Amino acid sequence: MRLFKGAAAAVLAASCLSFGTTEGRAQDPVKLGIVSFLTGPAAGPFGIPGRNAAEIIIENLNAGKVPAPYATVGFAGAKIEPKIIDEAGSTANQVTEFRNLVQRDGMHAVVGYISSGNCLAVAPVAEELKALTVFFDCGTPRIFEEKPLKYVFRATPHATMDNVAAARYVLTKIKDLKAFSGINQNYAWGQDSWRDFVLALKTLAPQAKVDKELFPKLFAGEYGAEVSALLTSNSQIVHSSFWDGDLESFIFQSSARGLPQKSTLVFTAGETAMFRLGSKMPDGTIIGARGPHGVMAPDTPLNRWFRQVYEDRFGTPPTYPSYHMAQSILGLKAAWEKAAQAKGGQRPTTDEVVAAFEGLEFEGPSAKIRMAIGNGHQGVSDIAYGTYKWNKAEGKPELVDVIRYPAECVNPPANMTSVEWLEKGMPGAKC
Amino acid sequence: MGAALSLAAVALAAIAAPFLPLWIVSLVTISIATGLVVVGLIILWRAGLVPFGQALFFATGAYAVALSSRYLGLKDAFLLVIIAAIAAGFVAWVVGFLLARYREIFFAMLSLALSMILYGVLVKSETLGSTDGINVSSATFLGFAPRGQAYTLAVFWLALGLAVAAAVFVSRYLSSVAGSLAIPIRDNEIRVEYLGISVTRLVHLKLVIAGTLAGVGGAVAALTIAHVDPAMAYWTTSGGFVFVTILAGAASVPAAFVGALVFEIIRTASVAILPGGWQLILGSVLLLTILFVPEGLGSLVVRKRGADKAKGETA
Amino acid sequence: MSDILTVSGLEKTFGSVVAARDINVAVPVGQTIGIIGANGAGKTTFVNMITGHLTPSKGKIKFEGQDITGRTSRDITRLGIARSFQVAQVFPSLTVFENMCAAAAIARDGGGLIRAAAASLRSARTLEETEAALTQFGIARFRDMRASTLPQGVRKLLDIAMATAGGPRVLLLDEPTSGISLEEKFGIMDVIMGALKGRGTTVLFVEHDMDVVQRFADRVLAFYDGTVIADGPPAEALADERVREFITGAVLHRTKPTANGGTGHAQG
Amino acid sequence: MITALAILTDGLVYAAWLFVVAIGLSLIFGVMRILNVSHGAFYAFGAYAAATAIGIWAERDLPTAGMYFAMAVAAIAMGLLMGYLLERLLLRRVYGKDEVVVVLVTYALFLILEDVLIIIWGTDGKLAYQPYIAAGNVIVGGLPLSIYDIGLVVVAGLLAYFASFAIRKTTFGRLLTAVIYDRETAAAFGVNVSRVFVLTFLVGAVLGALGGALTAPKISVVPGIGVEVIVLAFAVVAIGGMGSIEGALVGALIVGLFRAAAVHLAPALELFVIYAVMALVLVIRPYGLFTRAQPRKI
Repeated sequence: MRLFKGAAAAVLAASCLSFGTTEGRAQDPVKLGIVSFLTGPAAGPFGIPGRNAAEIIIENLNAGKVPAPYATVGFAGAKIEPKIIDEAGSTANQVTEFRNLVQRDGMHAVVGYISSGNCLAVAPVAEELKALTVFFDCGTPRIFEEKPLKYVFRATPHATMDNVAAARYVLTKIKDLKAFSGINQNYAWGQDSWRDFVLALKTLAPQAKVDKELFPKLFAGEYGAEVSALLTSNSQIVHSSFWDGDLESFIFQSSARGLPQKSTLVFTAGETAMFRLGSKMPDGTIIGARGPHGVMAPDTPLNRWFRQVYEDRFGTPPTYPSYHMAQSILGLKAAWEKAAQAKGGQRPTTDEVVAAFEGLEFEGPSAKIRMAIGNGHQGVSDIAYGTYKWNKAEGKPELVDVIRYPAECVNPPANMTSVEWLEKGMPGAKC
Repeated sequence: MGAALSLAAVALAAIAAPFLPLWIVSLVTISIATGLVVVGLIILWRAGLVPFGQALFFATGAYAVALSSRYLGLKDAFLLVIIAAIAAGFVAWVVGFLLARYREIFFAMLSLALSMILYGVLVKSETLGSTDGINVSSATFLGFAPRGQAYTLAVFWLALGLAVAAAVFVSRYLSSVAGSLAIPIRDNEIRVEYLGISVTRLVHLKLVIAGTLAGVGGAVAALTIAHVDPAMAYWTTSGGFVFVTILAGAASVPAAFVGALVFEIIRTASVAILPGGWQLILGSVLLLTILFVPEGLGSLVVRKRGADKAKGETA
Repeated sequence: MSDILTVSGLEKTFGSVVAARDINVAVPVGQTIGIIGANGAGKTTFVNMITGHLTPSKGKIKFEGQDITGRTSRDITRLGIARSFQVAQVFPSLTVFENMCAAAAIARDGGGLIRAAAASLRSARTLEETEAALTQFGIARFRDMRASTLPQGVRKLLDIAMATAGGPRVLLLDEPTSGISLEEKFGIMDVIMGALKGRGTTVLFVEHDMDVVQRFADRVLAFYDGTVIADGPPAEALADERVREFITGAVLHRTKPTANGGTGHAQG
Repeated sequence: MITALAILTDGLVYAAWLFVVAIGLSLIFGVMRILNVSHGAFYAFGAYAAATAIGIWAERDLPTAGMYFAMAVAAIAMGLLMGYLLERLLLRRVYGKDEVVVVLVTYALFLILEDVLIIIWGTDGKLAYQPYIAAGNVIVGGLPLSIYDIGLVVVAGLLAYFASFAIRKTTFGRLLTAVIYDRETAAAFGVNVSRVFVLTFLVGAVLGALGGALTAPKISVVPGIGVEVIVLAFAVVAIGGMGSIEGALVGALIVGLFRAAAVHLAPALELFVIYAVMALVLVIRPYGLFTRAQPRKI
């Protein structure tokens, strides 16, 4: 016992070194940790676009070149020093690396994480270290639903809205939905997406029955059996939260056997693939972008600028992970500067930034983000869905019949978890 | 002499911990978790058995902690570690009846298959968070409930204690009749049988000990990472353990922990140096170890060392 | 004199091959028996059945009155029947000392798994016994040589020494002098018998060299075609018609013993 | 009824794929006693090589027929190159070392090659769908099947046939059998074991690369496809019995059919049906279906 007491004392001494706080003089650079997949299968579709967005946003912020309302240099005049690390590797590695970022490298804030598992694992550590952390792409609703967090934020809306919106959009296309199937990767993301979609349809189209529920292994690559199963079913739509590699493989293997002619495909994360697939993405496919991102984003100056610099630098238009990264950093900037303002331009402490971030409203490149749920730590925004169309003339992909759903139409209210909300029949949804 | 040295190191670590930056402390704690598994691997390794599925027991221990704290509301770290040890030991005892009959690559393959089955089950079980896994709430230590940075230290000290206990126990075992028959088993099972002792049961015992240690390692990991997920049972995790065993060599028990620490340091360094290519560095290190520093490889690579070590054991 | 080992109606078939049939032998305590016969005559099969490496298809094996038919080799060893092998079964990467020490330790503390895990390998008694055995078998001066590097004869002696650990009451030696030059054979046998002297161990040894048999056996079992065709004092047995026709005749143009067919993969 | 048909066809297609992927692994293990983890890298590099070839082909829009040829050539070249380099620079240094140590060498190789792959081709997936789409589909018993998949089954069949033919009839095949059965004796009888090793490793590497190449058009070729393949191939080979062509074939069929059945009848089981089957088989036949356990020698 005394040993522990002694330890505790020693620790207090140590903690006076105050790891992971933003303290410093106003102009000192802000050390910003960026965590994203640089290797492995998730690097291509999410990790690299995320990192790319971080690069150009930070560069331009430091150069003060970002359009209003983000024209100020860096964070409240302080330049940003990014440190980018790979998210690949076990959860244990991620937790270790997060500690290293905060405690060894003294990052003032960390923006990152694509894998929901990593987000769930890092959150408690962020709390323990009192380290300001913004998750940019992970989708699980569980983060703020299990216990309230103080230092963790997520500007990007969680995955529930993707599937609720998908359900709503599907019904605008197919009025009399009788039977539907789903093929989702056999891991949390796939399972949650399918659950939310099914629950949403239970409310919106009670008559519709679930036909086939397929959960192939993550990165299975070979979907012959699944495609047959879907071909032998008679469902009008096939829901899938597949992404990148698996998504493209599934599209090839299903269209080669004429599945798209039989049932409408719904890809909640389809936007990342459409530029790569071009004419190979079947027309009429329903496509989501986990927000009103990419081609569905409104034509605002900020968005125009973002697409411009991104395409100039990387040759392809930014996909939704890029938007997620951009809006996460910009949200942090907004919070930071709000806190700084309150302090008369002085450098805010972590807790002050946290206070400013809670419930904040700010403009992302594609939509207004409101940190409305999860005690003001979880952002909600509008979301858009569209139908894919290959424009032969210009040889570029298009989304037609785009419908934009307001945040409160597809997100649970602050006082409910996603599942409760869906099971109760989405009370209070305003569309 | 080696023992004295290691004890000194342990004592130093224990005292120095509070004054070290915490990222180092938790780095060491995680290394100890790995080290505990590797100590178990050494026992099997000496008998020429290399499991590519030790993650099975590692994950069992980790989930045992996570579940009993989540659903049974058990919070005491010591209790949780014991539960984990028993759970993993039990699993090892059960699968042991099967595994103990296999040797060489077939042993490796079967253990891999078993761990992948657990992986599949965990991924399927959405109530356990599937691949996202579940968080482990902070444990208490005999009623004392440190928080924040004190907690990191508490877990570290616990891990250190467990490491010492494991090291002592295993060295004791390795110098016992059953323990020192490793090389005889590798050399000539028929002769062992005709001396009147069952090779299968000797191996089974080794499996249970190794499994239990892996479970304890998993428990430590769960406590320090505060999160468990199915990847803990994936074959690459097992691969990592074997990797460390190679690095450390089977010659000495403390080496296991040193090896684990070195491994963690190399890994985290590579991530810092070459974010896009840390596997490349890791792989090269493993390769170079095998090719040019076989001493690190303990007895398996060069028979001579096997024999010298055996002298240490039997003579 | 009471019988320590009795074998009745023993038979072993591998598919259609009959490796041993209708073997009936009673072995009195302390006797030294030479087993002769051409290759594939069933000698090793006989030894393998008694030591539990093979399960007889028919018949009974009794040791000190208790039925041991079909028991595992390790149980039988524990009961007190030890064996050596045609090709010495030692631990190649251990030294002579370590080999013997392991044998002695298992004999002492290998009884139960728990005990084996608790008892230290280097208990005083074990070390004593090891030293004693090495000296008795005259291999003490090789103590630090790795078994893989030993000369054939020494390896054979080590193999037998290990078998005698824990003082078995019956010892079966499968061709103790195979692969050893004629002039050495006697020397080796002298060592073995000398080491066993005064222990009252009952010894059965398979041997091809009739001079060796004549010199060391006080009874001979002659095997032919899987069964015993002659059983008695060397003089008688070797004088037997069929023995001379089938065995002693045959042994003249015998090359070094290889066994294939009936006796299974006799060469380790 | 149609489900039964589907299970059968899907099972066959998947089995064909597994066989092509696994046979190289099985061969290398059988002959060299090396459990070659880097086989996954052969697969991945083969896939990338083919994808690149197809890409070039498609840009120039050359005749589609040639595309199949191009991808095969690319894969074989890649296999030969890798096989030769790895064998020369690395494996021969560890011959004779403990089996498990060699496994770890290949594991290290695999880790390294995973990143080398990214350095060469980047993290973006490569698309090579042209051959797959071009092949089109036929309707069999109301079920549309991809002609490319059918082709895959044919290729696998031919491969199996020629492999077993080569093993039984050609001199090299006989040498292999000799080495597989008893390396020492073979060497004693003057078989140049190390030459046999080189050839075997090359063949194995080429087969691995071909497996990747044949898969490339069906998938988006992304980093990490190798990892998935390794364990699958292991399962197949373990079920069939290491180093046996028939074994690989039967193992592939078993896994393929079980998986297809699972997908259609009990999707919940799909994830671990393969490992369950593997464990089960190993319990009943410790050394796989087509390996006779060596009798214990005394």
